[in-house]
Amino acid sequence: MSVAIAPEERMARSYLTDGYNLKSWLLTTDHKRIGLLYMVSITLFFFVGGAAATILRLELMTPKGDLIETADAYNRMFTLHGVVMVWFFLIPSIPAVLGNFLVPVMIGARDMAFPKLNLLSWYIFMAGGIIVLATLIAGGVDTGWTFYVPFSSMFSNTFVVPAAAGVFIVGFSSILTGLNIIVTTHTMRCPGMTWDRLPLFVWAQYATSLIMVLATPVLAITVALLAAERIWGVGIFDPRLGGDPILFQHLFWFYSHPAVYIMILPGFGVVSEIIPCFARRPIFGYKFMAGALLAIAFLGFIVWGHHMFVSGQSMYAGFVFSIISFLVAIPSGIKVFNWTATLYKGSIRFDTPMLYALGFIGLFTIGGLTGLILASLAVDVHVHDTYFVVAHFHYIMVGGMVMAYLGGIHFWWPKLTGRMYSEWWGKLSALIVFFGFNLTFFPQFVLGYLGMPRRVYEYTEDYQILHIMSTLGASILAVGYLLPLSYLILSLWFGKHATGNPWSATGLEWQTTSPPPTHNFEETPVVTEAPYAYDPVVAEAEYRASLAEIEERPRVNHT
Amino acid sequence: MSHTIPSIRTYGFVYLALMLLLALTVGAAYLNLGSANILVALAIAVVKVVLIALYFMHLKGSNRLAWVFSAMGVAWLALLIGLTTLDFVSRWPALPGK
Amino acid sequence: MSTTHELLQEPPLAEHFDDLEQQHLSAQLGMWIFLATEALFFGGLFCAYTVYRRMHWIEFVVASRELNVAAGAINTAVLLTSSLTMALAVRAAKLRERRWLLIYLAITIVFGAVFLGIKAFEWSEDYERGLVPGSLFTFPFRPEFAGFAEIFFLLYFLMTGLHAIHLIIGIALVATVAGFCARHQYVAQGENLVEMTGLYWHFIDVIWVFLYPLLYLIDVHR
Amino acid sequence: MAHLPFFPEQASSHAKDVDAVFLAGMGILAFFTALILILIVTFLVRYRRGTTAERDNAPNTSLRIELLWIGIPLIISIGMFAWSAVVYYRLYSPPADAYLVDVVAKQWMFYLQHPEGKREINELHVPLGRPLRLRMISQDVIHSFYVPAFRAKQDVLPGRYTSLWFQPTRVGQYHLFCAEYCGTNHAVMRGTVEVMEPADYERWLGSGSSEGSLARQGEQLFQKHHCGGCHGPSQNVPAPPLQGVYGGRVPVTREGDPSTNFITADDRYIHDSVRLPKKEIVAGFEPMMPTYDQTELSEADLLKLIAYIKSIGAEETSK
Repeated sequence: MSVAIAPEERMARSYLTDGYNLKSWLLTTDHKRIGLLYMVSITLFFFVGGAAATILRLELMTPKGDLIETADAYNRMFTLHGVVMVWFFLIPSIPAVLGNFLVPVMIGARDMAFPKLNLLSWYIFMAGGIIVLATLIAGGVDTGWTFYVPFSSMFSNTFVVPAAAGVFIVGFSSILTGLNIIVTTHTMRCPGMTWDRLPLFVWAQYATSLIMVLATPVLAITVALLAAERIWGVGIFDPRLGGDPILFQHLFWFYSHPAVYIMILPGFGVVSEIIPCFARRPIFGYKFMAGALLAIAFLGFIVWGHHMFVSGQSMYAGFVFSIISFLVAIPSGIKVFNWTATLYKGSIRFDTPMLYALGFIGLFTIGGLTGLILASLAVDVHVHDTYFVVAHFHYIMVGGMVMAYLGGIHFWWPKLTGRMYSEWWGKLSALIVFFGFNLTFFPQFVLGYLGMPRRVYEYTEDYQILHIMSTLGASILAVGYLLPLSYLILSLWFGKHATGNPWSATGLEWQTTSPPPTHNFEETPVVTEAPYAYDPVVAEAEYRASLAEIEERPRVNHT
Repeated sequence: MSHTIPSIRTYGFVYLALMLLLALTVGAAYLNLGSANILVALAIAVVKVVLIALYFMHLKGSNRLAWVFSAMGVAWLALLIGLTTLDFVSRWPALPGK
Repeated sequence: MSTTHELLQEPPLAEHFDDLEQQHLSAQLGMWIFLATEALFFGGLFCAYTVYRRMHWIEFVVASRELNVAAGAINTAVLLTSSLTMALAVRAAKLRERRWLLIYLAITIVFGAVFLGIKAFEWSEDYERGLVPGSLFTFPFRPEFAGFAEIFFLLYFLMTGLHAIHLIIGIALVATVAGFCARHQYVAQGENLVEMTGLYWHFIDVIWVFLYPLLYLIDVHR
Repeated sequence: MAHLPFFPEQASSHAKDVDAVFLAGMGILAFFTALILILIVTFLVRYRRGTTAERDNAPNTSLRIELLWIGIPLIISIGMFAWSAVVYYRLYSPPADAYLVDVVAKQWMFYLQHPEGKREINELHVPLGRPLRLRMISQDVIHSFYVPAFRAKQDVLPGRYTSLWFQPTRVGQYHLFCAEYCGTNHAVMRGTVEVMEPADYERWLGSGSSEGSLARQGEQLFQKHHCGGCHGPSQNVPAPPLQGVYGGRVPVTREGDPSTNFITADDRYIHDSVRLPKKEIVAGFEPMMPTYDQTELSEADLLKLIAYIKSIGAEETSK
């Protein structure tokens, strides 16, 4: 069904070849190019944060601080890891890269609702990024990515205000991306694309954008108040003046817990696209899956108190936040069960995106259920601020989000670049990432329950064995992440040319050529049927036919 | 556009209503209603805001999506303030431990 | 004004929209979502205000009494009037009356400036009376409440300061839109611009409608 | 310190309950992860491309199954919540007769003082079996008093008392950590909690120099800061008498608020009366008390004063 044009000729008319000079890239309002601009910048930030992570892990191999002599340098290193990874990789990654690129194409639109705002969002992201990188190079911040008061406002003598300014600015970038995606989804769907025919990826981007738009402003005001307190020395959170540091924590976590759902919801969207395509089965319970996305987006806003069970928050507020945190697990459970049910009676292929998606389901289940253990009040008292929490959120962010991001990049790579990546290398790196990840973070659950606190560069000797296992895993994970970087870049020149629909998937983005032309479609498509119209029986018949066809072909010795 | 354009007279009436409500706000503040003072002041402010939103901001004739998003802004604000004050309010029952 | 030389002609419809209605709805939705983010941006301060008002009730009462209630009332009236003229400007834009549009926009800017003037006067008065939080804060009237009253004045200056910044941005926005409409022939985008600037202006007025009673009229009847 | 590779020592009364909740949670995790794993692996093997499994009319949606995996997790969640909330509530309500030790956290060390006047830094000696309540406050940033073996942790806040209680049930030395990031040397802000037989504990208590009990040191401070000038019998300036005030109900008026409401004179009230004297003024008195910030009266000394006021409260309960 894909448009049969010669690959070279198709490349000539795609959005990539629509102007080569720097100006055509830096002043583009084409949502696809902005998606690529974001991909390059967040990959840069990912490896900055990743380098910091490897140094942290190497340092923690020994109980005494020896790789990084001073505690202060270690504190600045883990703050760098936190700030860069949270705001400059995890939050923008799928919404700004895959979301920007795919949402208009998936709903049959020519571009985002506000193309100029979309470009402005990338410039704001880079402005915030440069400020934060400059601060980190000039000396960094030693408050941790949470900037807890009164340490960050009165006792830390590092560059807290510039870092706060960088975070303040980058917040607006995700507000603009969110606003763009919401308005595009509402007003620019092509004829026939009703809400119950929207691909679940678009549903996930829509739910994520709601959170981005409604949570980020509170981060902006919190960080602004912190900067005001440091600049004018007048404390809105200063206990001496009657202020309350707990209020800072409330305002900070009102943003930061929804932020972790900004990170994971797009991952759900990507997996909900990959699993049906490679199992050749329509998604199980489409309405429940879309409803679960919106339920998580809403419930995510009223659970932030579970970060503060032992911080002096009242006991009754603890009860309320704990019960709601338990309720958030229900929609996540629906999603995992529905993905599993989609595999039933399918015709399953094990390409790289599928490996990443299956890895995501497993690791997200462990991450999610340890979240439940953390939400139970009694256990949280013991494991709060220990490595158990570190392991929990890395299972969700690295095990869930990064695996889904890599799966999505591999699944849509032919659409983004018109080239196919090498399947063998893809599968190998997926397995390395899965193995390396588990070896890194599973020991940290045990460390956490043994009571090792977070953010320490020295620890008592009896924890050392687990730290060595974790560092070993981290080095494997580092290799696992460098592999895709290399073979994906190489595929830009040496990869086979991709057809319009290499996976024979059913989304609108697979009906146009890959890479798509500047305005996505020759003529605006009309949608007639429900999404995910896959049929495993047909897939089996085609597979058997292709096997038979390979048998009859005469033995030609390939050069 | 989709909806009729209100006449200058309606805008005039809305403006007068707003001015009266302003006078009411200041007047009510000088009455000693005890703890009800804040509720009265907020109620009048809400009426003024609804008037501005309906007429001046054209919520009246516009797409119900605009209603949804304006309501969500206010609802999320209520979530933030509500649950935060829940903590500060329920902090003082003198449990021996606290 | 610019009737002499030929007005610039701009395609009414941006190329990625299908029709004017879709473009207007997108602009309106985008603006309302942006206003929701602004509401939550101020929301952080309203949350701090609510919490501290409950924790330090007496200090808020005593400190609020030092504010100039009359100036606040006049300011509210000025801002409401500017909202009226802004609404009339949007109406004129829709009816394609360019002259009236530019007149109303000019009046709105003037009222905005008057508001900032009164605000600046109030702040300078507070400055002399030693009410600016920080090292200069003395609160001479009831020195025993100096500690917590500083939190009230910090919230007062943060809220009104943030509001004033938004008002300055609003005035700049209205000025540029007036410039755009003066030079350009009437197109849907021109009207959209005026309508969206109007929404932003009314939002600033809405914030002040809440700020005034919360800051100035806490417990004035005593 | 022989212990299971996965659990720290269970050295406090409620450690077992916390471990039970944790094990239940891990059990649920293991069950669901195994369930998902087995289902996925069987589906992958049975329905991989090229197998001759029967694939037609697979269901796309079914309300019954969806409600099934909404209902069951809901019930489990509510059960887990209720059980952990009960254990949490017990953690937050110490027995009335708990032995009281004061903890003052400052940047990068815990300073502890016993009622008998003994002072320790990063060390806490407690007798076996006696419930112990810690009254904690910080002099600078937020710290967190964390003893993994007791499964007990509570942030220590500047400007407000927080408390934590546990009942040691096993003799030995256990780690004491600061769990909330508090600056450069957060990692070395560590210590040990030693649970001793009651006999050894008495001997330890007796040893070392002792400047008398906390209450007596409080009395010396009371004289040193001339508190007696106003609060004592000489009364050259009218100030509320402090005899028998601790724990009682104090009528407090707040300016601008006609009604007088009663508050209990607990640690928080005395701490705030010293640090922020104008906050709650005793009915019938002028707001004349000077404020004492941390330079004039350190948190540790303030805790001694509270112990002293508590002691004179107990003697004369005639009021």
